[in-house]
Amino acid sequence: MIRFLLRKALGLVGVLLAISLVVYAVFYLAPGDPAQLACGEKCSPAQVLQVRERLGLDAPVHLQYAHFLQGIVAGRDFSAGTGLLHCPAPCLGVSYRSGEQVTDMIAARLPVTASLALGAMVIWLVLGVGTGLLSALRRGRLGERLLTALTLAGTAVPVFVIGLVLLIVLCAQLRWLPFPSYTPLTEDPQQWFWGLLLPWFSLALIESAKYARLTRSAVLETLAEDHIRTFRAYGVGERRLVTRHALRGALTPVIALTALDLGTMFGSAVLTESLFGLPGLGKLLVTSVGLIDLPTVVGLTLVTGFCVVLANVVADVLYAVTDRRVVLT
Amino acid sequence: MSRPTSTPRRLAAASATVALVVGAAACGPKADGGGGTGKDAAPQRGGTLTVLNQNPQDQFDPARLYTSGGGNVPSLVFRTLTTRNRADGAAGTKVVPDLATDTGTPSEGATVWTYHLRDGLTFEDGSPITTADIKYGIERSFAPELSGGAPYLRDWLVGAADYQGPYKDGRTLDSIETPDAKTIVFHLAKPEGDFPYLATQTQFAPVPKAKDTGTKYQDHPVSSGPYQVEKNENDGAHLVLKRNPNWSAATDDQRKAYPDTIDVQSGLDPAVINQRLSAGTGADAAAVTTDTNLGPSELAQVKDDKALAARVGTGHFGYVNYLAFNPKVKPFDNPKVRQAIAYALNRTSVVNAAGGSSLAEAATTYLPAQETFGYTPYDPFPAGATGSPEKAKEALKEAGYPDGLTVTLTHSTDTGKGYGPNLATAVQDGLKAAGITVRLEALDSTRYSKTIHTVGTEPGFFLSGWGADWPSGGPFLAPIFDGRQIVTDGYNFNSAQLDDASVNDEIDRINKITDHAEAAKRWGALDQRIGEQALTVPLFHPVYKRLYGKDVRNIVISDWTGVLDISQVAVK
Amino acid sequence: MAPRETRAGEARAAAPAAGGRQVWRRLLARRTVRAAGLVVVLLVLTAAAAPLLTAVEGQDPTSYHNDLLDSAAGGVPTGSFGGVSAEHWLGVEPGTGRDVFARLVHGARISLLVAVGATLVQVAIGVLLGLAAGLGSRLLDQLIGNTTEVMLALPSLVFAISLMAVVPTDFSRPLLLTLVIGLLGWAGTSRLVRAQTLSLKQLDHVAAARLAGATRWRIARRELLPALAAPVLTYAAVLLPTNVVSEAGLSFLGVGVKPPTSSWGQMLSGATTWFRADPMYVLLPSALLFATVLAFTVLGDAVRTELDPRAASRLRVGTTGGPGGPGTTGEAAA
Amino acid sequence: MSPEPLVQVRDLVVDFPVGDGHLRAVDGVGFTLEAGQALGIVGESGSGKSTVASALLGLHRGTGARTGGSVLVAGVDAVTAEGEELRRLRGGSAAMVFQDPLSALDPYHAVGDQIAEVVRVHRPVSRRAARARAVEVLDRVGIADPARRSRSRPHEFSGGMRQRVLIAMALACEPRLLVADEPTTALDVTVQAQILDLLHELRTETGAGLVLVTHDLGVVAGSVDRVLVMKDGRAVEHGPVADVLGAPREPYTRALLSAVPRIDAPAAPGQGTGPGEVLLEATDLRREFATRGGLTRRTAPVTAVDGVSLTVRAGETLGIVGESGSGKTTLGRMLVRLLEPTGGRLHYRGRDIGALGERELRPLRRELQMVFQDPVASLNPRRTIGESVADPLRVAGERDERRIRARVGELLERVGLDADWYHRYPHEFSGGQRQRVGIARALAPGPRLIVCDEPVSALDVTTQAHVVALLGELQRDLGLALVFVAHDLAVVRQVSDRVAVMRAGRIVEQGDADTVYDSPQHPYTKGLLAAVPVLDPVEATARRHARLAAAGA
Repeated sequence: MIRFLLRKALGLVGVLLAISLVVYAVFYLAPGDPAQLACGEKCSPAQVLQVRERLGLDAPVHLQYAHFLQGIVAGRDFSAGTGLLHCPAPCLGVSYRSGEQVTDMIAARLPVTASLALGAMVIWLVLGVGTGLLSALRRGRLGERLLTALTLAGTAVPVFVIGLVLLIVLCAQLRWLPFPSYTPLTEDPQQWFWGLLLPWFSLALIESAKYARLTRSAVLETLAEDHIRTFRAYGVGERRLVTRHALRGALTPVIALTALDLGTMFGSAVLTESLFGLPGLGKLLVTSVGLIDLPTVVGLTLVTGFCVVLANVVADVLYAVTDRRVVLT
Repeated sequence: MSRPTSTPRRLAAASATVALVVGAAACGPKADGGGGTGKDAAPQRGGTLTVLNQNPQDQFDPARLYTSGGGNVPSLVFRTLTTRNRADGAAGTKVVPDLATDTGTPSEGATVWTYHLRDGLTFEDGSPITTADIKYGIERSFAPELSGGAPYLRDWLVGAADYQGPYKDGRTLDSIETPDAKTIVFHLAKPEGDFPYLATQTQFAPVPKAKDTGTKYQDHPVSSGPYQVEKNENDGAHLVLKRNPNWSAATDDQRKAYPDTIDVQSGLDPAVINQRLSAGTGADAAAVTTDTNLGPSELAQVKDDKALAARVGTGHFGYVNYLAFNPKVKPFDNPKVRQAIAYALNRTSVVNAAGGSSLAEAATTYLPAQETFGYTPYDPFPAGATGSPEKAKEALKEAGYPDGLTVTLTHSTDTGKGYGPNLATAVQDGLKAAGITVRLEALDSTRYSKTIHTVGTEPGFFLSGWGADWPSGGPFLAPIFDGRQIVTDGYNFNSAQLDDASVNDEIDRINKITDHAEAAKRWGALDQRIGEQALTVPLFHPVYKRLYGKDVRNIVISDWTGVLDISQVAVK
Repeated sequence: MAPRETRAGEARAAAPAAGGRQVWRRLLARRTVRAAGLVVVLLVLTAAAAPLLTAVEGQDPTSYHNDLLDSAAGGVPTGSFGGVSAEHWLGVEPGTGRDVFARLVHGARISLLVAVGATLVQVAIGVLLGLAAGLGSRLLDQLIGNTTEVMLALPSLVFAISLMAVVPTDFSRPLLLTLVIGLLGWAGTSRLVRAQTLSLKQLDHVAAARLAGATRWRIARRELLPALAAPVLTYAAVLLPTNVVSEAGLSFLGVGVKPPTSSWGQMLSGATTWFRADPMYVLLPSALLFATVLAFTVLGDAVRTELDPRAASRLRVGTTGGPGGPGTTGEAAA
Repeated sequence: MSPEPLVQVRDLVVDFPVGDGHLRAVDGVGFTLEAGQALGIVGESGSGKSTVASALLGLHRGTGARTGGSVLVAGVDAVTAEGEELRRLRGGSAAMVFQDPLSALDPYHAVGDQIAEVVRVHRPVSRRAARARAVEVLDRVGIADPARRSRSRPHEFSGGMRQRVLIAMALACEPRLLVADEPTTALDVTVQAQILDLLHELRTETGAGLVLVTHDLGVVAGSVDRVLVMKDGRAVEHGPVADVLGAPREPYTRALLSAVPRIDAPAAPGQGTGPGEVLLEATDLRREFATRGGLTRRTAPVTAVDGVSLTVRAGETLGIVGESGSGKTTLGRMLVRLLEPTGGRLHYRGRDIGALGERELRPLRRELQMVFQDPVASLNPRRTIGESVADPLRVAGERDERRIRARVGELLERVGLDADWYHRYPHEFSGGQRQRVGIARALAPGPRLIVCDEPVSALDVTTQAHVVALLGELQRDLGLALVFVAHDLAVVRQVSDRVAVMRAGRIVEQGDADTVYDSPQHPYTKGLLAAVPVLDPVEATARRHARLAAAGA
């Protein structure tokens, strides 16, 4: 276990290094001048030069990368005009655009994305596993087929369609739900909940389809296994067979997939966040890409990459925990 | 520059051309806007005004803000030497004194401008505002740490070209003199009759040197206006302003400041903003937007809903969307080719692509259709609303392309901007009838702006737009057509690279005129003269249609900003 | 951009299957499969015959019809159901008046082409790398494993956007979309193939091939690839609709096909705000997208059920007979 | 005899749906069983014996199978009973012990909980009481420290222990009938003996009836009172065990009995040519696997083969016998270099091949071949058998399609298949036929030595006998050296000149086959031989007593 985690930690560092390198490379190749963008289009060439110098963009790209790495390990100092701005390790740099520390920017937005992802997770688990279970039990009946088609509809429709339609119908026309907004949980839990309900559902509807299918097939698979036959032969009722034995078997892949999805969610909630105006990581990422705000983009990709890799490890561990037969190497 | 139509998910927020924050001002009962509830009851103090916006107020340092007339939200916190007149329509295009006692006294052929401060001005902490604070505010806007803002000061002030702000070595700008705490004198390198307009921008807001925290200043800038920052979350995504107890209405005849609190929520999708405004539930009943138009689909809805229609404010901001040519690229060096395109253009398609006739007025003039710019109606290539393929073919034949012609139109991938694929395909379809085949070349928005504004890479034929930093013909025509403003090693806006001595001289002559109405007439005449060369083909002037909540009253929409002025509205 | 494979699917070794023809026959015997197959065939035919179909209608996908729009109302089509008429079978597009039917059928070409192409790229890279990782040295396995991990951890959307920006604009957009989606989405396939290869490698017939002196390449080709076909095919059936949605997403973000070319994604992205004013315009591309995804998913599921013996014996009290094992007799209740 | 027998089966018919029609798995079987008695149902695969066992509990209900006739178990008709009645029958009156103890238990729950669950289905007791009952029955079946072990999950038990858990589950509700379906097939011979003894003991103790389904005649010999022999869904012969095994009336029963390899019969395998040159010589061969520890366990390499030395000469058969986990398969695979030894040396005809790379090995490959255990996995299901057999020829560079066809046809005929079957796929063949294909493939490159890894353990006895005969024949005709790896002591004796007995990676005894079998030196070999079931019921009972006495001592 310790060895497994150590090995994974080492792998994580490697993966993150690779990600940051790739991001640097892509942005180095991409057109556009961050200094010009930061300065404004009407900046004179001389001014742009000054800005470039201040942002450290005049250094060769490999040196820029080296400075970036140095910042992560040892921290860096930036000119704040009136004094020096110390950015302690792990320093991901300061935004070209706003001059804010990237770590601060990420920290400020993390709760938003986390709220979104975790809330959606609860819903998609309830919805997905419930639907999957139901369709496994009522296999072949009309209701089950309808349910299957519905969950498929979930996968098929992009979030920008489902989200907007839900918004118009539920918030604007029927007024069942308030318009989405983000209020920190610590500030007003009730408002936090209501404000995020619609984004949760939009995300969850799409995700739950996957879970419904996974649960259904896992339950059916388990039901076909020998030990189910054992309990059937001992007079255990069908309902109990499903809830106690088959569902338990389905739980392992569902839990593992949940971990993975949560990990990716941190980088992939872009469309949802943009649509509902939630100031989360995904939204910041897309904005920063447009602004060629390299430190922010690298910082965000590192954080989201970290989440994905971490989720993989967590999924592996959960897999081993929920299914003792699995060993980690 | 602000863009009229709604901007769905923008990949790149750096919009660029001109005024960024724009503000918005005001005005009220105008056209169909009618004011609705606004008219009946007298506005009262109190309540919370919610602002629902797409673009976060991600910069809130007066040195970095790029505004027209001081901006809408920023002008609640920053008072400047002068400001825009908070009045409906054309009256709102006037410049009026703010911190200063008048709009400035020019001397020496409009190269020296002198201002005096009013009495009793204080910051939010109660300390007095002095001219030294204004001088310091301008100086720090030159620091590379605080990049951004309009470029004029660097061009206009004596000795400002290489100035790097006060941070590095404590240097100050000698061309700004503060003989006493109430007087400030600006020395310009050339005559600028429009200086009072420039003095409306946030760089002219006072900044107390002792409270300056450099790049961190924007988290809580020291207020000189009726509101101060209470909360600034996620780089301006959520901004809450509350009353500044040390602001006195007696010293400020422009800002009404009825609501107690202003809650600015941004980062919202345009469709969401409009749905929220139209539903008007809860706090949204007292909500407005300063940057989001009604979308075309919502207009269809408004048409059938009288109550909703009464809550639409219509405004005009000086802006033009146009087709730009680079005559250095064949075949656009041939004026006949450019004329053929001007004849062939189907402006109805273009207007529909821009959101229909409610959101865009077909344009044949470069200058916006407002007196303050010097608008003079003309149409050098009359071809009706849908274009004239015959006249175009005629011109093509004269140009030596009797069998038609294939050209490339460059546009941005950003659907929200006025240079996106929607407009490009509308142009493309219109030219088809005249035998002009248009190939489209799309660039993502950051690359697009760099490409079209760099002399070496500028394409021959592309979509562009221009808005003024203040309502005057000068900032509208000079950057685009003044030969001395061609920039070869930076961003160039004179896309036709026109360097015509007679045009240059006329611009110089008008700049010396300090009488705005007189100058406007001359700008109008110049516009027509340039327009006949077909260096650009004007497409349309955008119209702002903005919904506001049902509890919002005292609507003021000026022609300076085209949107309702937050400093005037009341929610009680 | 690619769906994550499930562990359950990953761990399952490819099982021997009955002959291909038999599977084919059994597949065709199902009503749902026939229906799904019909949908796919229709789609492909429609896409192929797009110019013909629009010619029959008498329209083309790019011509504007300003006279059919209410300009003051934002350019909404006049007439009911988004301007449906004898000339315009499915109405016209708001804001432009372009014929919706023509744009839909032409859009099918791009959507299907890009999705199929991207799936092929994903599968090709995934199979190649997965095989290499499964058969190659430990080092190679580690290297490919790490690369896969990086690919999974990259925010693919950002990279898609950046890549689309880096490539010159005269590069064919559909091809670029295909490549970008393909290049960013192979990690799942590669993992699947690697896992399958590792478990297949344990099978005795692979050992037998080694004993026969077969080279690694020959083993991969003769013994592994045929067995990989079923799981990879199944996985591809899941990838394909996802790629349709990916194309839509990229078009939605403005980095998709070049206008005036239409694709479903581009139509959808433009349509969402029209939901209230012109519902037809939203529903049509959505419905097509849904039908496509549904059809491919049904097919994928069916193929999987037929090729996976565990699914076949599902819910039967299989009484594995004596030591003879299942397979040869009816006692296995197959 | 009580007026009503415990089990009364009359005209049982079971049809399974296959494609469009039905396949008759059981056709008119009938028998009775009194309480306290044991009935053995024997037959080869496909005979329908397991289906009969399932029918006793009505397990075909709801699967699409059609059942006819009547199956009265403790007064309940399993064919028609519904709902609560059926539930009471299952586990309450009659309990089933399944074949594969690993897959027959839920991997996710503790075994104690699983047993308790069954208890609570049939008895209105508290959770705690049910758990106590679980511990009680676990104790009864001989699980040490049952309270603690009841909290373990199935994978933490060995195969034999798992089978005991399954029996405990069957006992939980004190059923009147135990149905054991191949309860020992997956187990080693020594464990098998223990389980059979346990079943016997429980039956005498509780007075429950026992239906024992098995393919192994040796298993029934000592464990049941009556035997029912089945073939193709029909009862072929039915009678007291001594009569059926001692004096079979039906030819099928006789054939079945004669096919069973006898451990006590010294066979005279291919002594024809006599041992020739030394082909393969292993010295101190070792193989370790770097394995995976569990979540919390530390990883430590496992030694599968621990210093084995042996020689194989041309023309002789070396039998390697051992129980599961003894390392015999690993050794077999190392001998043909499918696995690389981690220690020791391996010489083939004087050349050290222990550390050769894949590329250098390739020319030698054709001389060292292998026949695999599982006839399903050892043939590529997606290629015709002809292609599989032709593979070594093609790899060797043969390009002439006609010559390949001819040679493959020859090989197929040589192993008793039809040369025209070139284009058939493996699934069209029975297990025995597939194994013949595997042999043909091994023969194709013209090897000098073939390692047979459990080549007949997956086959029915009659088939097994044929394949063993074929191997012997081939060896004689072609002068091959064979290494015969198996767990079945009788089969090994039947084919081997020399025998090596493996245990825990080491060879504990090695020598001439007759010597090892007739006068084993090592106690392990002795124990192994004593555990082998014998066909004579009297002898079997005697051995059981001997075992019990030894255990009690």
